[in-house]
Amino acid sequence: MLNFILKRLGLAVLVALTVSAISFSLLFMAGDPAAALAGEQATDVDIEAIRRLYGFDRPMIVQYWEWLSRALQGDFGESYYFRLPVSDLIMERLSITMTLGVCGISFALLTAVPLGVVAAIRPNSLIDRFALFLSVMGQAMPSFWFGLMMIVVFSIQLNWLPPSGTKTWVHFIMPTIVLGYYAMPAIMRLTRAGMLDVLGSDYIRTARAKGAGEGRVLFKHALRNAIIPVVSLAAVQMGFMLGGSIVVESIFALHGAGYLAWESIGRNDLPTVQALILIFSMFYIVFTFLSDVLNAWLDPRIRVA
Amino acid sequence: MSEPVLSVRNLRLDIPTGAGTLHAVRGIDFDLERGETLCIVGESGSGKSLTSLAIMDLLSKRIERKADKLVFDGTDLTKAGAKKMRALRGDRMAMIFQEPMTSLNPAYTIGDQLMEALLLHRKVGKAEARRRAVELLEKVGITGAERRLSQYPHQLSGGLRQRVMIAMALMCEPELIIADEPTTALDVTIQAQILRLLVDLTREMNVAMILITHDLGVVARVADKVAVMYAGELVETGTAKKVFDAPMHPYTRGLLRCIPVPGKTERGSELGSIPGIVPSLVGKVSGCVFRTRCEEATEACRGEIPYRESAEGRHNFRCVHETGRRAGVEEPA
Amino acid sequence: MKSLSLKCGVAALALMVAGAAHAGKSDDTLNVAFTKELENVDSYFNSSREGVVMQRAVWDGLVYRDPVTNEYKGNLATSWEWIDDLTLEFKLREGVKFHNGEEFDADDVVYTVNYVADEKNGAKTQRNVNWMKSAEKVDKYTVRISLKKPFPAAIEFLSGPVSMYPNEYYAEAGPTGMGLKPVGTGPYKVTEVEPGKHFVLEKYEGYHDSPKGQPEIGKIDIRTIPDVNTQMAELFSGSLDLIWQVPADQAGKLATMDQFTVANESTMRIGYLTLDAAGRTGEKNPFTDVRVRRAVAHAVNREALVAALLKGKSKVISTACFPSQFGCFQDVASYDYDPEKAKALLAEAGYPDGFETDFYAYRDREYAEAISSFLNAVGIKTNFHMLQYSALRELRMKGGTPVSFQTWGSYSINDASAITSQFFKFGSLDDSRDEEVRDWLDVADSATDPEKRKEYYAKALTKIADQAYWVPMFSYNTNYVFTNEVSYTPTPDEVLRFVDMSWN
Amino acid sequence: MPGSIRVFGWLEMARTADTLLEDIQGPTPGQMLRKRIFGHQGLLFGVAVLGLLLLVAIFAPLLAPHDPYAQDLLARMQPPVFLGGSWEHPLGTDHLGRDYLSRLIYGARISLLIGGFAALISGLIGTAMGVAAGYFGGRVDMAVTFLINVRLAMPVVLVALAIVAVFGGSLQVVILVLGFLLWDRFAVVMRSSTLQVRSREYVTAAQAIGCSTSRVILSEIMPNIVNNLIVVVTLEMAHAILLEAALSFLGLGVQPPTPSWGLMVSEGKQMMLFEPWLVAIPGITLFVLVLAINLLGDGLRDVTAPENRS
Repeated sequence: MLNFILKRLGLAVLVALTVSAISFSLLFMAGDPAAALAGEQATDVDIEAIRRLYGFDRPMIVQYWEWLSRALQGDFGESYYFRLPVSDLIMERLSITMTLGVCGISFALLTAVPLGVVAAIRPNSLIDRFALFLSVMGQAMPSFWFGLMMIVVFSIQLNWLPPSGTKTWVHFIMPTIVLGYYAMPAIMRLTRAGMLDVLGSDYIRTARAKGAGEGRVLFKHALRNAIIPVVSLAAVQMGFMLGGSIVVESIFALHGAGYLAWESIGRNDLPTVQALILIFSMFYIVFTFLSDVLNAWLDPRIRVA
Repeated sequence: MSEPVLSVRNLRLDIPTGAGTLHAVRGIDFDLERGETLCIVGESGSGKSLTSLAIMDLLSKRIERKADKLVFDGTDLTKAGAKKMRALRGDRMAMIFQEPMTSLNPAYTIGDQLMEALLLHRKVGKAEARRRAVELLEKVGITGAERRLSQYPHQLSGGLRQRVMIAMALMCEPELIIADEPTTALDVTIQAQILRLLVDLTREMNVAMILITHDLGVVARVADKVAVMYAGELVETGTAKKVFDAPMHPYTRGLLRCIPVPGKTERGSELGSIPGIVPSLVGKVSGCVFRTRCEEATEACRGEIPYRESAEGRHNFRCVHETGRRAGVEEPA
Repeated sequence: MKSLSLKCGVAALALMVAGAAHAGKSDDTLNVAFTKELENVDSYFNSSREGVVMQRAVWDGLVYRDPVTNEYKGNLATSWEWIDDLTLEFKLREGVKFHNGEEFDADDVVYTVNYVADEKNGAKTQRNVNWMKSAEKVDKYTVRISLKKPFPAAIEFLSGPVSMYPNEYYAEAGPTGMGLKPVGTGPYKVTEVEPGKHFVLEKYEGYHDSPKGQPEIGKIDIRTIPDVNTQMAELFSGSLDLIWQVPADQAGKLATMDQFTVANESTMRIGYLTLDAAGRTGEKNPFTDVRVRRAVAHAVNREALVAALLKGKSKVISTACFPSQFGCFQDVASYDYDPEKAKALLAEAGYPDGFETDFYAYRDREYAEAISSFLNAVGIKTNFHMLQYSALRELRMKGGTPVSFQTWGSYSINDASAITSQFFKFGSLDDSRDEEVRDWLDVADSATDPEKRKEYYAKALTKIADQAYWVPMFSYNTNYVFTNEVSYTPTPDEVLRFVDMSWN
Repeated sequence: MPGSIRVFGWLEMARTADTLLEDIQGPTPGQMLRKRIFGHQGLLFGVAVLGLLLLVAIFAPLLAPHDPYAQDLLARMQPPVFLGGSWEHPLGTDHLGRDYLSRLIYGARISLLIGGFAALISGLIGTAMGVAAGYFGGRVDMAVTFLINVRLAMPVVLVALAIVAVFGGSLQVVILVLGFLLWDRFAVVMRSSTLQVRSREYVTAAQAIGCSTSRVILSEIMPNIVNNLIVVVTLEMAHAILLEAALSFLGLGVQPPTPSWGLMVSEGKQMMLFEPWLVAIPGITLFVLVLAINLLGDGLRDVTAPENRS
């Protein structure tokens, strides 16, 4: 088990390093940072002054190593735009994105897993067809469109839900649904397929032969095994979700990290964008790593190898 | 003789399919006394497993079960609800499956799975269940039983797993064990050990057993009674000795001719085979189902087939011919 | 986090509890939306329109320009005079206190000017401050500001972007501290800052007798909501009272609804095409031919753009500046919409079948798209590129662009030097490189005699129009939409003035 | 138990295995495939809609009633016929007075082009990597797996936005960006499919008679994994189309006046609260297209690999 974890950890670090190098070089091509920093109304003199001030004239590799060594200590430099430490800026906004991500994945899991289970217990039933319908719809509906339509219906016409902001949990309902529904179909299909597979397996018959009740068979014997791949998927989806919350955050005016990333791209706020790409990647890496560990814990075939 | 532990009359299993109803199992009759071993033999797909699952009420919901009589240990299973059946399964009747590799839940320890049935059916504590689990693991010949309890199925070999399955079936000291080809999936070298273990334990504990197998050699050694199944019907039942010594049904004879039985088949004699195909069981099934492959077949085989008792008694077979042979035909040399 | 996800689960069950506190007149709080995130509330360290709005509410300058009459009035200074071409002397108002209780005097002016004028401190818009050399204290309420070179627009700048900070607090807090906890003398004090997200302003009870007038509304709650639709949704649901910079079409629809007031005002921002007359993108660039440039001017139906897209108080313009700006001479060559003439000019220039060119823009995609469509109609096939501002600016600085749609807001400085001189004096964004124009503008920018300045701006603007270096399109306007509870008359400089607002 | 012989021998000859649960007079494999295809409503729907849209895209110039680029600033945002508009513009006009139906028709070209080419590029990259990893194993496999991990760790939308922001959004840039970002699923699926096929007898046989590696891959491996490839192509095509729409929505997709559906939603969004049809019409067509492609993909998977049928 320890061996397994160390191996995964090494891989995770290597991936993180590669991603950091890619994102750094990628964004270095992103136009003249000095011009972006100076803003629309700046003159050439302003821009030249800024270029010297921030040392953009040095070789890229030098800038990368400097950035990386400081990033490892949690120092991502100062935002060109806000002139605040990037780490502070991100920490402050990350909580919203994390909240949104956790709510989104919880929503997806809480709806998709039961639906998948029920669909697997009653294949071809009305519920199964409904679940299939929902998943096909979910995969095809553009999330920005879905978000806008939700605002039109629930905020404008019914006036039930606030269209933007983060003040109370009520503000998180629509963003949670819009963010979560995209992950639903995959989770539901996997749960359904996994449950169907497991329910047809020999050890379920063994459990029944022992006189275990339906509930015990379903939840203790079947779900425990069917859920293992779902955990991996949920971790991957959570990573994608955090990285993909840009659209949702911009529609519902949530000042989270995704929105910050989008705005920072437009402002050529290099340190912020670099830090965010790295952090979003790290989320993915950490989540998949955790899911591997969790999987190992759930699945004794990996744990006790 | 006391009341049989299991009594089956006219058991039928129907499977609705797109093309019509598939009559998978028809007219099964047999009795099983306490401590007795019944071997059901037949080809794959002849309905042996379905029959055993029907007794356990573990069939898929698609399959309709009907029976004139299906009484287990005084309980009418045809009227027993799901709850009643759950109470019987694992407690009074237990089952051992063909695939030890997949029949244990990979997510739980051997101990958890062994103790489950006992904890479900008896008011015992964990410690007591654990003690019983260790006792049975030792009984099925597993060394280091204490340590095994915390192991997972994937850490055990196939033979060990099947021993665990046997221990699991015996946890609540059932009246009946159904073993569905318990050794087919195992390595040839340990098949015999496992089978001997199973037979010895059932004898020792006076448990009735239905043993489903392909292996006529096994049957010859362990069976008290034999039931030969073909295409969903019992074509011949009787004590092991009678069925082996004087097989009445042409199918049984074919079966015995096909395989060498130690002490019954002479060395050097030709292994036979039965040509022809099994008829479709969809829709109305009439006449003798074996007639398409039977060398004794006549026009009469299309009609009603009586269930005959052989002259010596306690030996039944299903054939239009009184002796299981076409009149006027000599037994081939 | 765990409890939060729990909350989300509960959320679905309790939809009916929703509905934000409907603020507004009842609790004396005006809820306003900003579209863009403000990087730093410290006005020297941001460059957006929202920053100007905050600056006018929280701080004061030495001088105040009445947005309606354009007359300069004393604010933190009571009077001023030019000692010479390079020195301005101010008498300061006595008894003014900063929001933190610090007293306002000459030391504050000296510290502020010396801090921001120093390039090393990195004030974001250097042009706003780099004309000042330093300030020195004469006595407690008298101060002199020295200029680097003659700068006629000094008073205009001092009434605009240059505002006064408390020396002791600023020395300690710096721009970052000031951004998180701003302190000024202005009509509103800042009580809450969540950078980029949310600001709360409260009426400053001790506000001095300023020409800005006294604040009436008790509390201003400003949230950043990037999407206009979301802003409108919030307006409908009652959790916003005022939005601005609303596009013309939406404003038109909102105007038809009873519960809202839509006010339209022009802004100093103008839109124009800049053409590569200098041939920076290549010697053979068609735009080096004046006939092609004039053809472009004739090809675009500017009246239709204004009538159909910009609407409101937008005007078609022909000069390379905003009409109200000092020196913005109006009597120059104007090109009417005449596609036939445009085609004829193109043919004359050797392009009877038109040509293909790259067309760049960075904002107002709708307008840019409509303009490029007009060009397509006379045979100039455009490859449309919409870039981020910084990327386009870099492109233009390095090698120029054949044709790009640009806008310029002059930073609300009511002087042609803030626009024409920015782009026609051989800077990296100068696509015409006309020495004559440059020399005239040099004279106009540094002369102290207003008449002489006007004369030379007129010369330069006349040639720019004649040569069609730029094709000026239109001036912009802004729509302010607020609930009927709010009373407000916007001014033409695109600055939202909370001090001028009251409840109906 | 020496001498015990199981009866498998003649059982196989009797060909009776599993006949109890299946109709013995079963159809031929071809009949079964046909039955599966025509019995699969999702697949039929997908094929029909996609075919229709393909025809629309090909014959756009014949079908479109107007020039999709012709603007008329005096006839902006005319409502569609079903909202009281005129038949001159059956689906109304957009914010620059261009005929909405014509733009929608030409937009089918753009969406299919983007989806098709992005899937093609990512398919080439991903298949090459996946097959190489699965076939050669060892270091190649490790390298490819590592690259897949790196790629998955990068936030797609963010990286795509950043690249498009740098290079400017044009049809080519968007196609290339999506093509270079969406190869991961191809690589994953092709890798595992190749792994499955590699050890089969016919592959070993081909290797044994001395076929070159490229020949083994092209004529022995590829034909046996192509059905999985087709399924992934459809899914990635849908993915690319949705992603392009999202990029356009954020203002960094293909550029006007190109009539991309995503761009039309983005442009219509401005007036969404007042003229919702501007968003609804391209949104629904986008939805139907992606739905059709997904159903096609799901259907193909069901039909070609019945054991995976959900």
